[in-house]
Amino acid sequence: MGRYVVRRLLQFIPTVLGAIFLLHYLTSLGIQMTGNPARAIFGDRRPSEAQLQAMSESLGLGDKCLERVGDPCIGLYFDRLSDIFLRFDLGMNFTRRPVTDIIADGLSYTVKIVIIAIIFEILVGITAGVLAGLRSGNFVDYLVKISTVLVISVPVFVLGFLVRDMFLVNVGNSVRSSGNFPDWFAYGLMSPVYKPDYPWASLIIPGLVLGSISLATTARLTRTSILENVRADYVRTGRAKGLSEKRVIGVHTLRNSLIPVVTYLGIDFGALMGGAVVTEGIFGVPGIGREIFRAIAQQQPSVVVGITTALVLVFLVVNLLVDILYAVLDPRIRYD
Amino acid sequence: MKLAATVAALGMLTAACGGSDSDEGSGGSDGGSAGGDLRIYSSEPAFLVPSAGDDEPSILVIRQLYRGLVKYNQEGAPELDIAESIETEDNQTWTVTLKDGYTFTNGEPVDADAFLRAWNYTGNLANSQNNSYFMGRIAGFEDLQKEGVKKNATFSGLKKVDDLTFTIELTQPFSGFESVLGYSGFFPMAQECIDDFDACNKTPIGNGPYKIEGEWENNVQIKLVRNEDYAGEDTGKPDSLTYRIFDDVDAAYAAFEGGELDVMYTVPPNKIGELESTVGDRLLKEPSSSFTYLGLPNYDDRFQDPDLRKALSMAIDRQAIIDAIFDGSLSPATGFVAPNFDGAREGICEACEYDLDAAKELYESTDGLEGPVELWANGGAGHEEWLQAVGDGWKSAFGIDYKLKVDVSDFGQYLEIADNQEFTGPYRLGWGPDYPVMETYLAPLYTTGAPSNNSGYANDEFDQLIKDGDSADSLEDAIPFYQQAEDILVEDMPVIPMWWGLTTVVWSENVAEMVHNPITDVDYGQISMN
Amino acid sequence: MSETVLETHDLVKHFPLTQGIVFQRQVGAVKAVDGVNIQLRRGETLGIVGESGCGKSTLAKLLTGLETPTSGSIAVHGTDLSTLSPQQVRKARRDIQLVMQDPYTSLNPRMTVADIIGEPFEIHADVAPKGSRRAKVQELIDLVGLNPDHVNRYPHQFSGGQRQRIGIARALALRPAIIVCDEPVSALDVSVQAQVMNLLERLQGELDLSYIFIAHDLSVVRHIADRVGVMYLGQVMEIGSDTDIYDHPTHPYTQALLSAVPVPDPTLRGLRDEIVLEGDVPSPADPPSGCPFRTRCWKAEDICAEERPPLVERPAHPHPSACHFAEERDVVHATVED
Amino acid sequence: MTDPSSMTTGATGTTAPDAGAGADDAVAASGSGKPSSLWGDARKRLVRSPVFMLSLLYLLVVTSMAVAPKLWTRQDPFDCSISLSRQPPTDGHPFGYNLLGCDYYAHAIYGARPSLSIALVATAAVVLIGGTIGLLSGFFGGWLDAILSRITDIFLSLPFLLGALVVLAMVSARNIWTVALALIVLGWTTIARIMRGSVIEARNLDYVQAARALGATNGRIMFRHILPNTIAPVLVYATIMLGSFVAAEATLTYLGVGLQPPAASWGVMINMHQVYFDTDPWLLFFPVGLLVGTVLSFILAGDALRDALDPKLQ
Repeated sequence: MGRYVVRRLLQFIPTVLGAIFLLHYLTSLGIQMTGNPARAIFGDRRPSEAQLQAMSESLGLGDKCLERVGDPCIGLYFDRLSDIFLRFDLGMNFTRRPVTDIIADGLSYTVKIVIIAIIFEILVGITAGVLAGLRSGNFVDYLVKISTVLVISVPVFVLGFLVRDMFLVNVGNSVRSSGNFPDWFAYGLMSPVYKPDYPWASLIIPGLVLGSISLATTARLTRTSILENVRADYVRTGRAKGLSEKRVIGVHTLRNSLIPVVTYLGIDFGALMGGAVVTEGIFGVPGIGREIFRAIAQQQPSVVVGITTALVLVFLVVNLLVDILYAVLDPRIRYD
Repeated sequence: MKLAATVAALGMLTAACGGSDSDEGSGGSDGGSAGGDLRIYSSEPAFLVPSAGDDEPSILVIRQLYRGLVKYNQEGAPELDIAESIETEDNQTWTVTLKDGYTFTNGEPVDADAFLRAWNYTGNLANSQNNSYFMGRIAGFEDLQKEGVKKNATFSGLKKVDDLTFTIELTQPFSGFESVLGYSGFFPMAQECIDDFDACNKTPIGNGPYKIEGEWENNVQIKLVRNEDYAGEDTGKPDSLTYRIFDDVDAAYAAFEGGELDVMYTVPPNKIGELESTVGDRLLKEPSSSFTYLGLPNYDDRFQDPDLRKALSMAIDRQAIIDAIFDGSLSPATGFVAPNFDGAREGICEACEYDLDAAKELYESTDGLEGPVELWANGGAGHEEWLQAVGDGWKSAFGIDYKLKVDVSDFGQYLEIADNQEFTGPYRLGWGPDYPVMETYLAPLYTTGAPSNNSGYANDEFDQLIKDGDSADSLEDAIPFYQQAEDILVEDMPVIPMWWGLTTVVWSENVAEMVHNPITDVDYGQISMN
Repeated sequence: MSETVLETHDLVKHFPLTQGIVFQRQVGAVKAVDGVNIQLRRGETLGIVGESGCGKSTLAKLLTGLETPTSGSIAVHGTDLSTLSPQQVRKARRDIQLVMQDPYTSLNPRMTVADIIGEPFEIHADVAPKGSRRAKVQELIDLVGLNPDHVNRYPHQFSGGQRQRIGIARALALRPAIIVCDEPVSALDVSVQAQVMNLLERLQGELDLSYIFIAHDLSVVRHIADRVGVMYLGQVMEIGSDTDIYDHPTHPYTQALLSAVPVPDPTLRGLRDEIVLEGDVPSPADPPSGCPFRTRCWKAEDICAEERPPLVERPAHPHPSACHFAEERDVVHATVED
Repeated sequence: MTDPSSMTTGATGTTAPDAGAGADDAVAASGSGKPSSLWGDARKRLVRSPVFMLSLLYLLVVTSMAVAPKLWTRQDPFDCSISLSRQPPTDGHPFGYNLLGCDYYAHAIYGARPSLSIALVATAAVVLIGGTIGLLSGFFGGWLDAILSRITDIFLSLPFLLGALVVLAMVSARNIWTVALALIVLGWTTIARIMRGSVIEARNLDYVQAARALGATNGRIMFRHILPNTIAPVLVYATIMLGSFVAAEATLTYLGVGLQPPAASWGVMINMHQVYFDTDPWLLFFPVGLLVGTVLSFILAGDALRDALDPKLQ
């Protein structure tokens, strides 16, 4: 197991370096094709050559390779790498805020709503999937199937709007004015936007909205997996030797069915961090998603590369944990 | 990012809008905020340091943290603040004397050095401060903006006389300079702030009625508390100001509706209609100074004829577009200077009135245009709709087809196209004033070769009138010159003025008295609460 | 004695075992085939028997070119394949075709019977001109006894035996001299087994084929083979005519194998000389030194650990046997002691 | 948003559908003359599935809008009058007018084309690119697989939406091709993974070995033997992907980096009118309805296809 973890960690190196290069190349190409993003800082007032140059230098956009379309800016790439890994310096954004600070501040919010989303998927998605799988073909099954597919089809920003404006504002206001509810509920959980006073409660609903997209997939995957497993020989054997239904389902079927679901949740972690861009905007969550969205729009290469690298690392570590979790779920898997 | 500076307009007085509690709509108040904490909508400021903050959200915080030589009264006129006196003989050399007793929150005195060091720092290219542009009139600016300038280089035009006195020499006489000094870019800075810019940006060291509590929680909130050591008279009224930061204005509006905010400056346009019925008089609407125009490429042969330019302008039904697309949240332009600026004259631009028949007639007298006309805007910024409406109007009036060129969504790239005069048809651009003098709408946009003259318009007579105005004895004397210059624009129509923005503020029942300054917008520190 | 059509010389196939976190280094090898010398004569059937994992299938893959040997050589009609250009090898390979074990998986489910049987002609376009292919396919279908109307059907519409006939027809398409049958009947019902075996025998006569017939079932091999080789841990332990092997086995391993064949006559059960081997088959990654069988052999002595017994004919035993102590012992024929 | 990668493992559950599709001897005995194939069987099952047929019908309707909008409306979607802005539905204008006073029904019809084109172009390219990479990677293994798998890992580790945003920031221009490009750059990995898995499974199957023994070239083995037997799970996933790309276009447009007016995609329509949800909900209702219907149909059709091709359910 130790060897396996070490090997996986070593495999991170090319993936992370590759991801950084990819982002570096795309952002550089963007600047090469659309021009110096520092120009936008001056707005309607045309800056002098010297002013633009000074601003570019101070933002790390001074390299001449950024003017040659197609130049991979290898020198800049290695500068970036040595800054990141040797000096732990991810550069600054256009308002001279260190990217490390941005990540330190924003990542916790994003990870929080992603965790809420994942817990939601696990609790509700897996339960729904198990129910549908065990009662395959009956009403519950169809209900789960139809509702999940419907949720999948509605764009998350439409869902987010409805939840925020209809539920949290309108229903929320009557909850708040009734005075019958505790503050954490009325002013925290039911707050239409993130609220610093209730750092967890006010993130629950955004987390649920974020999780709702993948909820459907989790449920469907669990259902399929359960269906496959209830037909497996070992389940029949278990029944035949007189194990209680609870034990057959709870221990044997579920444990084996969860393996693909767990893989999916690992990969989904990455998708959710990306999807948070939308949810964070709708619910005013000061997470990393909005920050990177702005950085992409304004072409701030340091921020894009820095934040995405952080997200990639989180994604890789989560998936490593998922793989280790495999060993717990499936004793056949041995890592060496 | 909103980049245009906001030193807003002179004119309409808007004070003391009392809040009544007769209205429903904005929910119950959060436990125990009344009287103490004012919760304010803000988007993320760029900087909390005067030398760098040039965007609206930054300035709205900086103005509570810092005070400068001059402030604006409710008529929009400059009034002395920290300055004891500001005197000049020739509009070129100005002598400033400071009031004694002001200090920064770290104990440093607010003296002549505090101003000079701030301006030298701002104007020096090596520091890349966003407000350096505003230092451009001070003598020696050119030298400070040369490549390779030393970090400690200073303006040749700034001289300290004693601890509380200094002189400013301008490159050219400018009668409106005192007004300019009220802009937050001219506020003083402590030495500690210049020594560690980043720390000062995170935990500002100010000299204003409020000081920061804790530090700037980026993207979350900025909490200010009353500065008990503030020497000025206009001490803060609320115990604390909490700027809650939102990235998305719709999310902020949901927060306001849910009772999370007390003041919301800038309401999403489509909500204005709804607000009028729900909050009644807790809503303020007034024309702002932000100017949107449709530039015409004067450098292009097809757009050389002023009559054609006028005809195009007359075929645009501004009011209908505003009503349909902006829920009436803008006011149609009838001149080239914001209507609330001193010297502005309503309705001087006849060609800005919608008149289909006159437009057709005038158009017939010209060579006309060959379609499709390419209409430019930076993409993804919400200009596509109204530009289409403009094109639809021309299509029905003149029968010329149009094509939207909105595929440049990178604003920097769009501005570069503007800089290089590469627009192939009418293009959308905006303008915000730099200081409350009508000249700010004229000189930068239309003088020959000016930095923001993207249309390539050139008229010697116009240039001379601007110069005459700048060197007039006083602002009052200058205005006639500026007005004559504007008359030339009305005749030549180098760009098509579209509309002026609308300032909208809505507040909750927690607010007893709203205070809005025509130039600096909402003065959060002077708001009284229930 | 007729000509030798296929011959291997010290044929070896090792699969490397690697270890390492970043740079994989070789730490050993699975010795699947470890020095095999066989000859196949024209018109002959050479049976190869052995337990599973002894290297039979790898041998089949080496012979049909699915694996490349680690060392040693394969000669077809006296020509060493390793001396030929790739183009020539491709041509020479036509002469050796393969019939696979599982008729359910060896036919592409997306192709019709005609496509499957005709595929060899498409691969080796020079064998049959385009126009003649259809007729040739029909001919092959006739030859293996399938209904010619079924050419446009898909494999899943056939029974196992029929599918194996399709597999055989495919192998025959290029008119090979040699067919390697890798357990061709082990996946079939016993009644169907016989039909397929009979078909193979009939085809051998009609087409002058030579077979390498690999099986783990000794009785099947005895039925069809002219000569039999016994494999253990990648090596041939004993080789000889079917009577040599079945009636006069000299290698202890062969004797043990034969003694395990079930006796059909219940009255004779328990009467014959049964040899029960102790222990498991050693790992082919770490085979014993000297004679690979010594760890389970009741005759083993010190020399067995030191010296690998060559596969040679020994005095008094006219067929080759790789045992230092080769000695005949009848384990098949039960003797009723009365 | 509905992220294509959110369906990742959903489709991988389907293995090479032929494994164990073995018929009993009884099958051969019944001598009905008609040949039947796996796809043939699947077709029969699909025709009997009401969900699939309804989805297909809906998709045909939407496709006909995209291909021949004039079949559905005579109105010119760009014949607008600002004075009619946001007028509610009336006779002859069943969807009312949009913000610019254009006929909203015509917009909805014409909006099908960009929405579907992007999804179709992106899916086709993703299947082609991801399929090729997965095929090469799975078939040849070794160092090629190592390199391609690492590259796949890199793209897979980037959050889908963020990656698409970066690509779109790079090109600046916003049209069907650039939006599709962003979806392609980030979308191919899943297909590559599915394909690679199936190919590795198929590579060692007996019939592939048999072809190899016959002397078949790599190309022949890949295209004649491996591809036909591995394409099914890819196609199932591609169907679902079509749906999620339709939704992804809307999401990118919502974020301001998708198509821009005057292009009339459903995403643009939703984006332009979402703020009027309180006052004029129908402006949102129609494009969202069409969009949800399309996404739903693609997903349900993909589901039905998967069930029809799944040997375990037969």
